[in-house]
Amino acid sequence: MTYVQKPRPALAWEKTNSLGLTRRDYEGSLSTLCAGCGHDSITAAIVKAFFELEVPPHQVVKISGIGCSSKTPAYFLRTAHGFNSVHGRMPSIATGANAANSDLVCVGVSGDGDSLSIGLGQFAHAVRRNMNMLYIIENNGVYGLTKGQFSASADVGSKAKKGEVNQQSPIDPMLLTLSLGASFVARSFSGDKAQLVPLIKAGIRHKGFALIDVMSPCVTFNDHEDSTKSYSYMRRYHHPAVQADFIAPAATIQASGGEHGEAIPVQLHDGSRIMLRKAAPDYDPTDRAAAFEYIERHQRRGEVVTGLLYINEQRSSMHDLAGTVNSPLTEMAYEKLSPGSKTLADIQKAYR
Amino acid sequence: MTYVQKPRPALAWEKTNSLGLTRRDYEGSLSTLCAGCGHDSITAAIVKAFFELEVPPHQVVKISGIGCSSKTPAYFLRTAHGFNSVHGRMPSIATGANAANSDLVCVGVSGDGDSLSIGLGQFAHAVRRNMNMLYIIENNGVYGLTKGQFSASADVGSKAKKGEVNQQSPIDPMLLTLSLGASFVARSFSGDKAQLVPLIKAGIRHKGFALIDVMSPCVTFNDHEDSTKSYSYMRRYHHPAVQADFIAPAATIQASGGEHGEAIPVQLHDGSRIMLRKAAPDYDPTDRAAAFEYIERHQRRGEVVTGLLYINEQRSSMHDLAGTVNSPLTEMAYEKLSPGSKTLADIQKAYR
Amino acid sequence: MTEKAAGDAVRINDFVIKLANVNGTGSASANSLLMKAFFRMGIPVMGKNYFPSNIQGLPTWYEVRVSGDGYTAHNNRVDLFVAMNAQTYEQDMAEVVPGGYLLYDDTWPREKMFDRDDITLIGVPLAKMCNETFSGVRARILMKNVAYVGALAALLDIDLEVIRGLLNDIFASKDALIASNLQAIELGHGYVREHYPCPLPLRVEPSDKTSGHILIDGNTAAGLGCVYAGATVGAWYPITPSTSLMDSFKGFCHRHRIDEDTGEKRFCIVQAEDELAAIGIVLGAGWAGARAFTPTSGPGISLMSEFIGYGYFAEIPAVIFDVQRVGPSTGMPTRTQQGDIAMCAYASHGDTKHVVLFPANPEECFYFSVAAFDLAERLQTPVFVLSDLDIGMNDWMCPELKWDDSYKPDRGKVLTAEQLEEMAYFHRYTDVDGDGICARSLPGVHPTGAFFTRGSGHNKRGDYTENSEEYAEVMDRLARKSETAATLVPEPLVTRNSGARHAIISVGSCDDAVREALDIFEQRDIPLNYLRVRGFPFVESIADFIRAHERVFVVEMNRDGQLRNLLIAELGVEPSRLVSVLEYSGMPLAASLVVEAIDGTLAEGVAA
Amino acid sequence: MTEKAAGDAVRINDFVIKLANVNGTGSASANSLLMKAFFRMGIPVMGKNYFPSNIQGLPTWYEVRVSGDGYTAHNNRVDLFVAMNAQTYEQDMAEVVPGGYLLYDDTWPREKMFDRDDITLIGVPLAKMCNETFSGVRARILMKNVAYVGALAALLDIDLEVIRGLLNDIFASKDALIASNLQAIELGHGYVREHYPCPLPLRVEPSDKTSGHILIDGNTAAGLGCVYAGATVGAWYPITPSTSLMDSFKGFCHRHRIDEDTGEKRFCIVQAEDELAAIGIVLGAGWAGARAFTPTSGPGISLMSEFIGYGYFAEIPAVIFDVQRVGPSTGMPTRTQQGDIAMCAYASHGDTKHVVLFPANPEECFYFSVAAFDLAERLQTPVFVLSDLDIGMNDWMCPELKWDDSYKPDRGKVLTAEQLEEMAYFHRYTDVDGDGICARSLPGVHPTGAFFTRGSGHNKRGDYTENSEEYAEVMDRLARKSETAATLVPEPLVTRNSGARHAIISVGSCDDAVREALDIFEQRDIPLNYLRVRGFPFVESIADFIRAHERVFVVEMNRDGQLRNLLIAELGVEPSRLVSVLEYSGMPLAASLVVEAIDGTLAEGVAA
Ligand SMILES: Cc1ncc(C[n+]2csc(CCOP(=O)(O)OP(=O)(O)O)c2C)c(N)n1
Ligand SMILES: Cc1ncc(C[n+]2csc(CCOP(=O)(O)OP(=O)(O)O)c2C)c(N)n1
Ligand code: SF4
Ligand code: SF4
Ligand SMILES: [Mg+2]
Ligand SMILES: [Mg+2]
Repeated sequence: MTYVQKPRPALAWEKTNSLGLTRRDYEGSLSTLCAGCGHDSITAAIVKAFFELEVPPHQVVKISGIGCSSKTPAYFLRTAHGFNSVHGRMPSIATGANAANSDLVCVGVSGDGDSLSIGLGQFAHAVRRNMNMLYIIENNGVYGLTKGQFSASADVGSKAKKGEVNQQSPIDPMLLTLSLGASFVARSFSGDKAQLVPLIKAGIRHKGFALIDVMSPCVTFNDHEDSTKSYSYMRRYHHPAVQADFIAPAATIQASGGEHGEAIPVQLHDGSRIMLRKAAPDYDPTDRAAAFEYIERHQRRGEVVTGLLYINEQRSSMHDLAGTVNSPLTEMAYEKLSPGSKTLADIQKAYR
Repeated sequence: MTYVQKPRPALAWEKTNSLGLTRRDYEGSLSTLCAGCGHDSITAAIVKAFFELEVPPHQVVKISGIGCSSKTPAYFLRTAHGFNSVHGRMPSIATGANAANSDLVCVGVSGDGDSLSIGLGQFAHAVRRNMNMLYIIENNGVYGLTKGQFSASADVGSKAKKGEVNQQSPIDPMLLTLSLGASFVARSFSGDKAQLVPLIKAGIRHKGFALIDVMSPCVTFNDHEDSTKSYSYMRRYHHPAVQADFIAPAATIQASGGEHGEAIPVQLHDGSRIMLRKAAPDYDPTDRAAAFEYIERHQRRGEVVTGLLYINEQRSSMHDLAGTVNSPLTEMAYEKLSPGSKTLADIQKAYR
Repeated sequence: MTEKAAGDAVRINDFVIKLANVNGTGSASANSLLMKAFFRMGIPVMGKNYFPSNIQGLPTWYEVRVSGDGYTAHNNRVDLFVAMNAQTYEQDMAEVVPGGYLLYDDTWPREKMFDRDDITLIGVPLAKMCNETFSGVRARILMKNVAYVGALAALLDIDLEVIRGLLNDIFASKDALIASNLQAIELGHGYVREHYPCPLPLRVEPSDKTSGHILIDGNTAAGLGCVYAGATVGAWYPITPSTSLMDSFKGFCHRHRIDEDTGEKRFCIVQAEDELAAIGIVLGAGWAGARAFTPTSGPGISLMSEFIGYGYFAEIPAVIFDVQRVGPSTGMPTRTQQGDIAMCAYASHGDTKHVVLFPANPEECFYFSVAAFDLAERLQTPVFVLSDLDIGMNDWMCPELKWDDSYKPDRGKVLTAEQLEEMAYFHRYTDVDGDGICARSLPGVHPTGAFFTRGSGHNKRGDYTENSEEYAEVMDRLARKSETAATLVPEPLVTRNSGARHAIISVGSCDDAVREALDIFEQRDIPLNYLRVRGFPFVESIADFIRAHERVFVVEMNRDGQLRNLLIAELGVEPSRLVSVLEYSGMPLAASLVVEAIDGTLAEGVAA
Repeated sequence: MTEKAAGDAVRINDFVIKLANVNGTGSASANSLLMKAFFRMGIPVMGKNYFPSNIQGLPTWYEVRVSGDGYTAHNNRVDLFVAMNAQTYEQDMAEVVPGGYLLYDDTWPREKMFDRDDITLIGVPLAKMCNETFSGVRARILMKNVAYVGALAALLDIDLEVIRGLLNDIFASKDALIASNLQAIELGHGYVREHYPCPLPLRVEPSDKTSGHILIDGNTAAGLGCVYAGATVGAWYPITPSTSLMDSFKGFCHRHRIDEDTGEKRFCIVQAEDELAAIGIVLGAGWAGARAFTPTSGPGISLMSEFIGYGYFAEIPAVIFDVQRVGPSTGMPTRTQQGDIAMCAYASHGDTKHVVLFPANPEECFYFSVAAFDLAERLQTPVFVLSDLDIGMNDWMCPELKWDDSYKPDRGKVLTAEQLEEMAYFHRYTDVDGDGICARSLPGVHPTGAFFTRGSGHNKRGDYTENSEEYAEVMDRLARKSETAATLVPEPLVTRNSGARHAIISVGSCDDAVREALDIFEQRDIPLNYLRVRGFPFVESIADFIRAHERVFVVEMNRDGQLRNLLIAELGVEPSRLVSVLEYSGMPLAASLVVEAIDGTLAEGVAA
């Protein structure tokens, strides 16, 4: 039998979802981040997405590395297991949890330092395995928790608070994961919840590795004048290329072309759909090389292309490729795992 | 004063270069690799390139990780210092050696396991730093030294010797490093010395990170029928897009369009030039996104695009970005490093 | 052939053959055929492979010891050398004992070179015969190896029927292969019978000392143990000499863990991108509730250090096999050593202490790998199984493995959904019964079980803390858990000899040589007691054992006496009592080394 | 204000102030201003920062101890609490000694809450005054902190001139800033003078005990040491509490190592992608002939383990600073501990033993970092400088640093081009003079110097080997090199007291507390001797010292007695003689803990 979270008595004005849970049931403990930190907005978007998707919180696992960003899993889904691992190694923990129990909804939260410096290898290989998880990079161009050194996502010419100018070219998670054959490549901005929430929903429902790189300003160390990761810079150069609406399995499609071009439906494995609305008419989010070209071109102009930039629902996920049994390995009875004494005797005939 | 290698008395039939050295002076100890291993052909190409470039061997450092490929620095340039480091960490050793002594000509040799699995993070960050070195991946799709497991460059559907079929999508060093903003991205085939030798020369002379991914069949574990890294597969699907001729500073250009389109000269920092001859008329090796698109498109057809696929001589190398002094730090006199006792006393005034 | 001095003393079922080959020429299967032939004749046998860290073309050796008395340790004496590698003729010849034999391929005669007059040279034109008989380069090379087995069969009186039986089993129904192999056997056999007096004084006679036994290597046995323990997630990065452990697990799973109807796999093996990822995957899986493991060797443990400390502090079950090779650094990847004892005991920064099991042979590899999973879940911590190249990659004669079908995995204190449903709250790190072990909950089971796992400071409720008292409380409980662990790890094995004043303490693959040495001392009327350590943290009885002897020789295979240091530091015993006997050259331990070292010390003792 | 019991006993230049703040509110500079004011008045002072692993909004504390007698260890007694954080009012109040004082911001009065009747409450409306005086949120918050310094100045009789001087120095020519800070000082000062009898019985008087001294933190001093040692390559990955070491090196290099004409840098700092890369860069640079270093903390060392073993075996100079924080795992990154002693001594798989220096204060951080580079090159091996958060990040009072301009870096046995030119061949690992150290050559210098550096088995010529004897020969020489190292590391410091039967051995930042404890024991007529370990491998004289005492208390800051274990294992001394005194809560050691622990043991001794 499975147990579910008992709904708290909802206050009159609180909306509940079909599980009888309110949005507050999807929250976590109080944030200890700096007031105004972009990461807190992402936390709020995650809460909203899970609440609206009506996922039972305890069927989720929240995994992170180390950094201000990696602290945030404590601030959402109180009744989900959390795993604050070591710096840069969240992907391997997530891989293990997913290997053991494929039913768990796996959300990984990381920072640009955590994923693009120390964790680059694990990050790239999680993409390659296409393991089924939502992977969020809370990208602020600096190491927040160690007080503001440049990270590998810092743009050339971006200035640190103390005046130093970054000289090295950035590692862009979008270009990088396109090159690695990722199946769901998205970018957003912590200040744009309307864009972010549906992306999170789609990422959760995508069967495979769903990356959302969220520009998330660090108010303490990287929100000043000459930073390219500040609120003001992002407000100016945040360039949505494709908007994605998420539609739950039962819902009917609100087919509206929107202001920018026609809507393209993408069917997800569980029956839900994403409606893609192209903000940029020349953009094709199913063409890997074209996506690369578009992002790169705009990057050279200092623009940060956002949206669901690439999606490929055909790629098989880790367990599908491996041919693992459909139910969680953690629930497999021991009798189905042990070949037993007779088989052991048989096996040993070959060892004589 | 600098010391140079004393030429051995050359045999009558041996050609000598302007340093009075023969090709044998650029060789190393006897290879202990399997007979027919692709890596040995790459070794031979390196010997030829250095001999013809007339580089004094002892001004070169040869650095590698662990693997069959990483053993090969022992087999060339006997009188150069070698550093066979640990698995996947050659880039950091090279970075340190280059940081200390920018005059050294730095050649890194690695394998696909060494660079794309355990070493992916270091590899990517060496690209990002654009440190001045030639980086060769001897790519055979398997871990040769540990007896034939698939590496991260194995293609989907490629079959192992024992029958297992690779399911995971490959990490392609070309697409990967294009996404990382590499300044010199080349691919070749160990069986095509005519293509490989000029690429090696150009890579040595390129000021910055020069990557050559050399398809190098493992005769023992990955040269069978259904392998996509075998000699026969490569002979069939090796698809040269751009040929590069290397021209030493003094030489006059042999301007010949060749069969395929016109020749484009690229000026290197030391005055030498590369003449690019496009085998594919629609190919532009100075357009990053176009290169990505071309390689990716051919990859989907099973073709391995080779040649100098992308070059950007504008990017500054590590020391240029850092503003380090032009001469090797190892040669800096201690007097220029110590601020002396008077300064120490001054400094301490602020600590009261 | 003229028999040389001492060569005519008949030695039945008691000699050492060493074979020199070139690697990559398929000699391994021929050598294993030879070893198995002795085994099937009922004679205890040992076989050890000394191979290079290389794929093709370098020298490689194989040592076969035949011992009716059951001594299966490495032995520096070589009675008969099969010298198949011209590169090493000289050094090979030098190793033969006076009165011994050297067999070589005299297709290219080298009588001049083999100039020792105290050994007997046996030339057999293996290449010539095989070139004449077989076609194809590869076949000719392979068959040369089989042919020398035939020659040895004649020289040593190996039962040809046994060899035939083996070939039948090995090649199953591939009749052509069986035929050609038999042909090669007969080539060698026939030639030798014809040209040399057979058998040699050195020879075998059928016996009955191997029934109820198998020949198996430790990695195969350990992999099999993982299957029987119910492990479902394996993560690894290839590294010699641990690679075959995962090959074993994979192979057995493919045969016994695939759903017959659906073809679905009841296991998940992840070839990780490196060792840091491999241990991460194991911790993630263990945390989620699967039995998960990773096999590696020294360099892998170094890379895993950070995560191992996490596993200790956050209390996550994990099983780590360290199949030790020669360190430090890359060292000699194809040689054996016990150089990782200290590292595994205390791996990672800060105060840590890990559970380590020390199997001494493949049989224990099997049982200890099952025990390791039980302990990892019972103690909620990473558990090391510290084997070595010698155990892991060489075939050892072992009693047949047994399985008790009533075995149930010990999952330790895992709260079920039902239990959580009854609880008002759940505090992850509260020890209610004083054994230092707290209840844990698995993700996906029940909302009440949710908690936030972290490697940073936490209190007994599982909340983040930077409070000194709360932190220290958790650390003190972890120390208490170590004490519990000491009572749960496999107890030391003690062998007592009446009248013993001194004793030996040893560990792992030293066991065979130590037991042989004990017998030698006993024959010389010097009784010694013997304790073999099998688990860490140490149980207090080891201290008692040490204190009960005047001198305790600590026999181990590393330079720095790592086990000895650990005994002193952990048990507070007097260092002067403990005398190191060390072998760290990369070769397995031989009894003679132990005997000489102890003799030396005891002589000093008498003199002083 | 009514003075409470014992509050009227006058205490001059001998008390502890603790300040509670919210982090990210700029309190650090105010607290440092306070500390410096005492220092400039000539009174020995200690200041320790207890901050959270967080950027903004959590509780943080600062402890200032004023001690005319020069005791600068942490002290659990708090005489005056400045409670600026309402979240922690309750726990803060509880810490004040009976008769002590608590100053708080009574803009929002809390008389009810501060209900202890044995302490004196001092309310100052800091927020109110600052809000009235300053504009801008940030300025108001910052000035509140400065204002309480003004209040303290009045209460404790701190010379306002000194504070003015400090502000002038801090803000140099920024007159506006000086003015506003002074205004804030005067706000606090004026209010307190007006409302409370000033000064308190607790107060300061000018003294002359700080001349010739500076206030500096260990990371700054160590970074400066790297500059003076001639280090040119620094590689690092940020990690608390080591980050400021590289900041220091960078800062001093920017001021003193940039060519005035060309602007070229005579140093190269690489912010690596992680710690594995950082140590790789250091090894690559050291191999190429530069003096190179990396600062890190525990988790970094764990990650560097594989490469550290490489450095040991391939014999490459490297300097590694481990500024220890609380482990295991992520632990408490902003608390102090000595938990990495064991790891650093033996880091990496296989038999290894490393050179470790143990500075006890910032002064030694400076000198030992110079020594570390000399030793690394002399011994051709990685050298650890094992500092900790307390030394590294807190300002300590130290004698001024001195520099001898005749200093020449000891490059060790590096062959010049001229020497190589004379040589027929070069064998990298041949020890010609028996000290275990071989000559090395640098790349780019001379063709004869070329060799192939590797972590795999090599012989004394530097060639690859899998030969047992050749391998063992190199390992034995490395052991010999360790013996040489023991004679070269900083010798232990010994303090003797006549009539001492027992002794203390300690290490690193424990020093201050231990010396204070020694004085306390001496006053009680219990003379103790004291040895402070400053380098590993241990020199034999430490064993003699231990054997010369009945009981030796090993005082260190970790749970498992890592130094004690090391002493026993390495020196063969009798474990029963060595009694652990441990502080592992994350707080710096206090003399009282040492005194109580030793009292306890000695009392037992008497009873037994
Ligand atoms: C092995 C290791 N190295 C270094 C650190 C120190 N450290 C903690 S967080 C961090 C960087 C965090 O940056 P990012 O991932 O971008 O997160 P942010 O704080 O910016 O959200 C570093 C270097 C660590 N905890 N562990
Ligand atoms: C830390 C570590 N893990 C694993 C190994 C084992 N190992 C040696 S070489 C190798 C793979 C080599 O593959 P690649 O780089 O492709 O080289 P190739 O042999 O194919 O040329 C592995 C896994 C090792 N030496 N060190
Ligand atoms: S330091 Fe930056 S990233 Fe960290 S919590 Fe503060 S604003 Fe956010
Ligand atoms: S195993 Fe493969 S890669 Fe290694 S030497 Fe042989 S052919 Fe080359
Ligand atoms: Mg960041
Ligand atoms: Mg390879």
